[in-house]
Amino acid sequence: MEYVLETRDIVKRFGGLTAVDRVSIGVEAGEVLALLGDNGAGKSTLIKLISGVYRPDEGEILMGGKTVRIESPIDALAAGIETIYQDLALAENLDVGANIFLGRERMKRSLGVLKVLDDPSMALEAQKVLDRLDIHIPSLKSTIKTLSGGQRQAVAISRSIYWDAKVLIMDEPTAALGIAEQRKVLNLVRTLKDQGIAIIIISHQMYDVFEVADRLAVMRRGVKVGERVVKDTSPDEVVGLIVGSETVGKH
Amino acid sequence: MKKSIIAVLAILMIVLVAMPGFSQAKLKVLFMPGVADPFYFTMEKGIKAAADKAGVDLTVAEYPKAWGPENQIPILQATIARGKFDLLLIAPTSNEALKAPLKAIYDKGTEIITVDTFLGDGDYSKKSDYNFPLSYIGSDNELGGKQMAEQLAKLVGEKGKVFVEATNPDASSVQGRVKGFKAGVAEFPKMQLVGVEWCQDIQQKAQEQTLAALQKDKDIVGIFGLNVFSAQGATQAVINAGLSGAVKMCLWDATLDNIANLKKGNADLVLAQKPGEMGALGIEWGVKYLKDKKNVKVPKKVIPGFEFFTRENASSPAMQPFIYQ
Amino acid sequence: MNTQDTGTLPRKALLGSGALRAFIGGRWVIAFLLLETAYFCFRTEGFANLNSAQILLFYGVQVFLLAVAELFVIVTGGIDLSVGYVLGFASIVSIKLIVFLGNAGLPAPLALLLGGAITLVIGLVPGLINGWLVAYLGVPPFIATFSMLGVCHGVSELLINGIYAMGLPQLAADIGNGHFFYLAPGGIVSFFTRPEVERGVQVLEVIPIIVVVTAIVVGVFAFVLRRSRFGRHIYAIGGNSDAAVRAGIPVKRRLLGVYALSSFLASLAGVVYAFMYVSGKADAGASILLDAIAAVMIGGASMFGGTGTVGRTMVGALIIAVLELGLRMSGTPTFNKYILVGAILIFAVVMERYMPESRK
Amino acid sequence: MSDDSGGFLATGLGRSLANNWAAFFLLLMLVVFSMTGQNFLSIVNFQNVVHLQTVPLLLAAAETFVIISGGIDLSIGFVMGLVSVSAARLMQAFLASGLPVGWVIVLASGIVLVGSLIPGLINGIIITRFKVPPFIATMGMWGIANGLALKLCQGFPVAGLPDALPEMGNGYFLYALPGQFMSLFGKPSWFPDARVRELWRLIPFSLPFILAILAVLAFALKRKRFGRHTYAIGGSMDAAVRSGIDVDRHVIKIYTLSSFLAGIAGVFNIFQTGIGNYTTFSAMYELFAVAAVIIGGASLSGGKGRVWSSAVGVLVLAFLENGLAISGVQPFYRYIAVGVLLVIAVVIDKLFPNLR
Repeated sequence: MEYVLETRDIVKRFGGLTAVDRVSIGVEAGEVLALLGDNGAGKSTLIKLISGVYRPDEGEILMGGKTVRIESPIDALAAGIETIYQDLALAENLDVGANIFLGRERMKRSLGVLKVLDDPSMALEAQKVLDRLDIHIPSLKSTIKTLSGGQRQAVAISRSIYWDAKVLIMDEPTAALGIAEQRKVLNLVRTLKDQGIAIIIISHQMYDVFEVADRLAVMRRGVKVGERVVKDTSPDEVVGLIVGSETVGKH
Repeated sequence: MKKSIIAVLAILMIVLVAMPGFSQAKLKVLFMPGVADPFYFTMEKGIKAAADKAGVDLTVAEYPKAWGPENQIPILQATIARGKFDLLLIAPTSNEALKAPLKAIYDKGTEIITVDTFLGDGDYSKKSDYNFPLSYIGSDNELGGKQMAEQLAKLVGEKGKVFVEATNPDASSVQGRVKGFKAGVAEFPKMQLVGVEWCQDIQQKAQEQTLAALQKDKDIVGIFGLNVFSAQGATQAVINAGLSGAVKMCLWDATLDNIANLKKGNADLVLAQKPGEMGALGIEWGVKYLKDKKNVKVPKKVIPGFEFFTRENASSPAMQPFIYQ
Repeated sequence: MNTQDTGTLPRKALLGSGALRAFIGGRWVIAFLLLETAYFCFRTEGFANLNSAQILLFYGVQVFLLAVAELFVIVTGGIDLSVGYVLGFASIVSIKLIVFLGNAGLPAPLALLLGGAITLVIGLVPGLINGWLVAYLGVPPFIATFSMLGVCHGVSELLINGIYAMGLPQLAADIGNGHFFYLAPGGIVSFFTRPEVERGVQVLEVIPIIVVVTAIVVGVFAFVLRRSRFGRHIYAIGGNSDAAVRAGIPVKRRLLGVYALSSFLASLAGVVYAFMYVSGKADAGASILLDAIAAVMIGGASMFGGTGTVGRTMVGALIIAVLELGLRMSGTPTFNKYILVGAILIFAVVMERYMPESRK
Repeated sequence: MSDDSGGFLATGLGRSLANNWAAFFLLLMLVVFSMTGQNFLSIVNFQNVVHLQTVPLLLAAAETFVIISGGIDLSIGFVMGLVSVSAARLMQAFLASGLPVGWVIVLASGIVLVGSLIPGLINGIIITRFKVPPFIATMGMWGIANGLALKLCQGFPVAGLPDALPEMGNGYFLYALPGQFMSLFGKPSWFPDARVRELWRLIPFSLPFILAILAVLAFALKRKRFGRHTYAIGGSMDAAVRSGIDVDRHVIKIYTLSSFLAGIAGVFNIFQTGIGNYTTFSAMYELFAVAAVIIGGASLSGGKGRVWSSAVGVLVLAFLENGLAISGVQPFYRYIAVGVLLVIAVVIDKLFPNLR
């Protein structure tokens, strides 16, 4: 099957340090790829390259087999790549609808001339997408500040989905959540997968990975050191890859 | 939210008619000072004494915290709104900005006397859009500046470098003093004005600037300190530099501090305006006119003149009333 | 800017349930204003009438405009210390321009219009520089705008060389101090110009022209903040600037816009100053900067950005204005005003912390 | 902001240049002004500048601690005015009650210095207990202190204080005529006024006074736990809390110290001028103190700054003003120069983020 998103030999350097060194990964539609690695392995940098926060020094990014230029977050969004960062990137002072439409607000004409924010229609659309994902939030009028961690995560995910993401990148989606909320989020990931979205998850939680991921890629010191199909591997082997221990590293 | 705001505005804007509280027989007088400083505090004292004597009902408006029409006019309007006044004594903080509001107050029937500062060019005897006040009672700042130059020239033997420490360049009275002083110095060919600095009513700044000037021109022989803060700061700078006595100091405004420095030998001449007398004259002429509008003719300009404090007369009882306190 | 606050609040039930707290949090400012107004109405002779209300609004216009300017900047999490001196700068520039245009042979109305308009354009410059420093060079807003304060002060004084800027045509004063209509006894109504009546006859003046102009401008900016995409974006920037970047909002351009807008409003206040006081000077707005910031804060905006509305900022400004007028008319010494404003300011922020509104 | 850690910055010279650019700039300024301004380069001028900067130095030191902790204190300028006026009022009262002059001065100064702890204490409590941002809390105190000061002095600088005050405040250790005589603590009484310009006066009392205070503060900041905690709080509030620092208590201490230093400045102000001064509106002492601290290399986001660097920041501003004045530059250009300088300071700080 063809990759929806693919990186080829992508490189990013900071001064003398090579944070990402000729990494190639790819993810298919309806597939969950887990990206693993210790702190400082280069996962976050790789994600930021894909989502346009950084520009690669070498290599290329492909969408549906064609090279795309991603030089800013807007380019990435335009290409259908949505990223949910660990901090969720929600404006806590705004309500759910405003957040889902942040940066891409819906406008309407008032009195025939003035273009104004169309809050009612944004709220309506927000409700639709929340329903689609089976998420319940007491009041769409309440600001993000008043929501729980899981609800926030759900809002962040809804935002990505609303914009017809082809690829969804999630950075530590379950960190800092209670057990029940973790479950909900993982269920949500499955729902998304069933809807044919390609998903990349960064996680430290081995349980999550084996629960939802189809494949996994491991990075160490900027280099991709291994790639496995989840059902053919074990947590022990993966940990070995992550820490780079010799005994389990040979496969 | 919105409704509440509208409610507030409604309360403020609509109805509630003023209580017509001006039926007393006593004349009502309002004093509107220029800025909170010893000069106007002293003026208030003179006004109070004269008002008691004349048996009029005096209101003193809040003192503006800084010089300028944007500070004074709102206070004036707020105070005027308390009721109708028969006479207004005011030191306008701008000779342009006060024209319109004062004309409106005049049109409502209040007589106006400007004290210390004036409208337009201060000449109310000719036809103009600002000739409605009864009179201008105050110092001639330009003349005062000129006289200071002449006195300073005498003190330094009519030769050498002199310096002016001034305050806020945006005030017309200050400009008048500087202009007069410059003209005065120009009359002595061997004297040279080496600089004018503006301390913005910050004494510390006046001190720094004067010290820098003394450093730039080590042979400065005389300094004119142009208002309370500039004079006090400049004097302190000369003391700091150890040049008391060697640099002649002419100070404008007879504050306690300036007089004390005069007695100690740190200053040589202090000009006292007569704020108390200005105020008292304002009350006297105003009341006289109000009591007999037909027959009393108020002079359009009253200039009480200055008093000069020197070390010799500083302690004499006759001079004590001229100290601001 | 101030990071000393990142800890969470002690969520003790200070006053019952969260809902009650949120209810009070949203409304105490208005209640306070009503009570304050009522207090002065009963206590101070002459306070409760149309004239006083007009004085309150008329002499408040500069504070209202600067408060809106400051609100926009504060919503993004910044601060603009330069507005006071931008006001002064604009008052001088407008007069210089109008006098120049008048001398060049333009009729007065045209000179006023053109001079005012050009000033507003020039007035964008300090803001654009502020915005450039803050957004593109990463200079903290406090420093960038304090520097601009100094620069505007210096340039202003150089322009006037230490003397008032003066010489506006009479028309300027007529507009600046004019009212929409006047009622004289005997049913005489006159629009825009005061009717010629005998001295001493009371003429009722209704609604200063400048208050209407200010109200319109404030209304427009309330709309911009609440209903436009630009407004939504600056809330987002103040709420979470990282999120705003990642959502594809052009944060730097928006910041540039916000500071330019702040400076524009300050210049407008300066032009209004010139018309009201027919003179211009460097420190014309220096003493109201803090009133403006205080109004925004009392209105419930957060120093850290992301919250605040024009409506509540106006309520904050009115609280200060009513207090000032009330004290003045009761003959209470002014010094109390500073103490009271200081205390209200702190109180307001404490209230905001303990009883935050659930909505923005 | 910048990612490269190599190049010029890596060299020792580059590093120390960027680290202490304000000091280098100060030196450069001294050199330039020595050429452009006649009489700029002289012991007397330098002494004068430093003497007159005693108050700004104290305020900048106060602001240094606050800014390192990530806060800001806008109230110090008016706290200084309030302290100065209250001290003067107290002195008047004590003098009237017939106390000997020495006691009057000591007692009044002592009382107001203790009193000067109060505004800071209140600031600190409001900031920590009620979670009010420092900017607002101290702005409120700004208004309150200003109102109280004006109330106390009724808008008059308070005069009629003992002559001993300005004599002490403006005295020098050494008076000398080179090659002829030297005298300590005072001008010889026989020395004729006419020759006063030839007299050398060296080491103002204020110099060791301010040096001692700055040294103590610098020591406390650099070597004591108090200073370490201050940096920790400014660097990361969370980390400070988690590592067991009683952050609230410490923040209260910092604001109290800040207001106490403003109190010292207020008392010194009386010694320097001989009268009790309220702070005028246009003075903006607190803003210039913040500016000096920033020029000295501190950052408004906290965690960075040094007492001596802030002192250098004060001197940069002072010599800029002094040098331009002596070089005969029209006064109004100086406001502009200060503004531009301040921006340069921050931009330099941004370009070299990994310093200190």
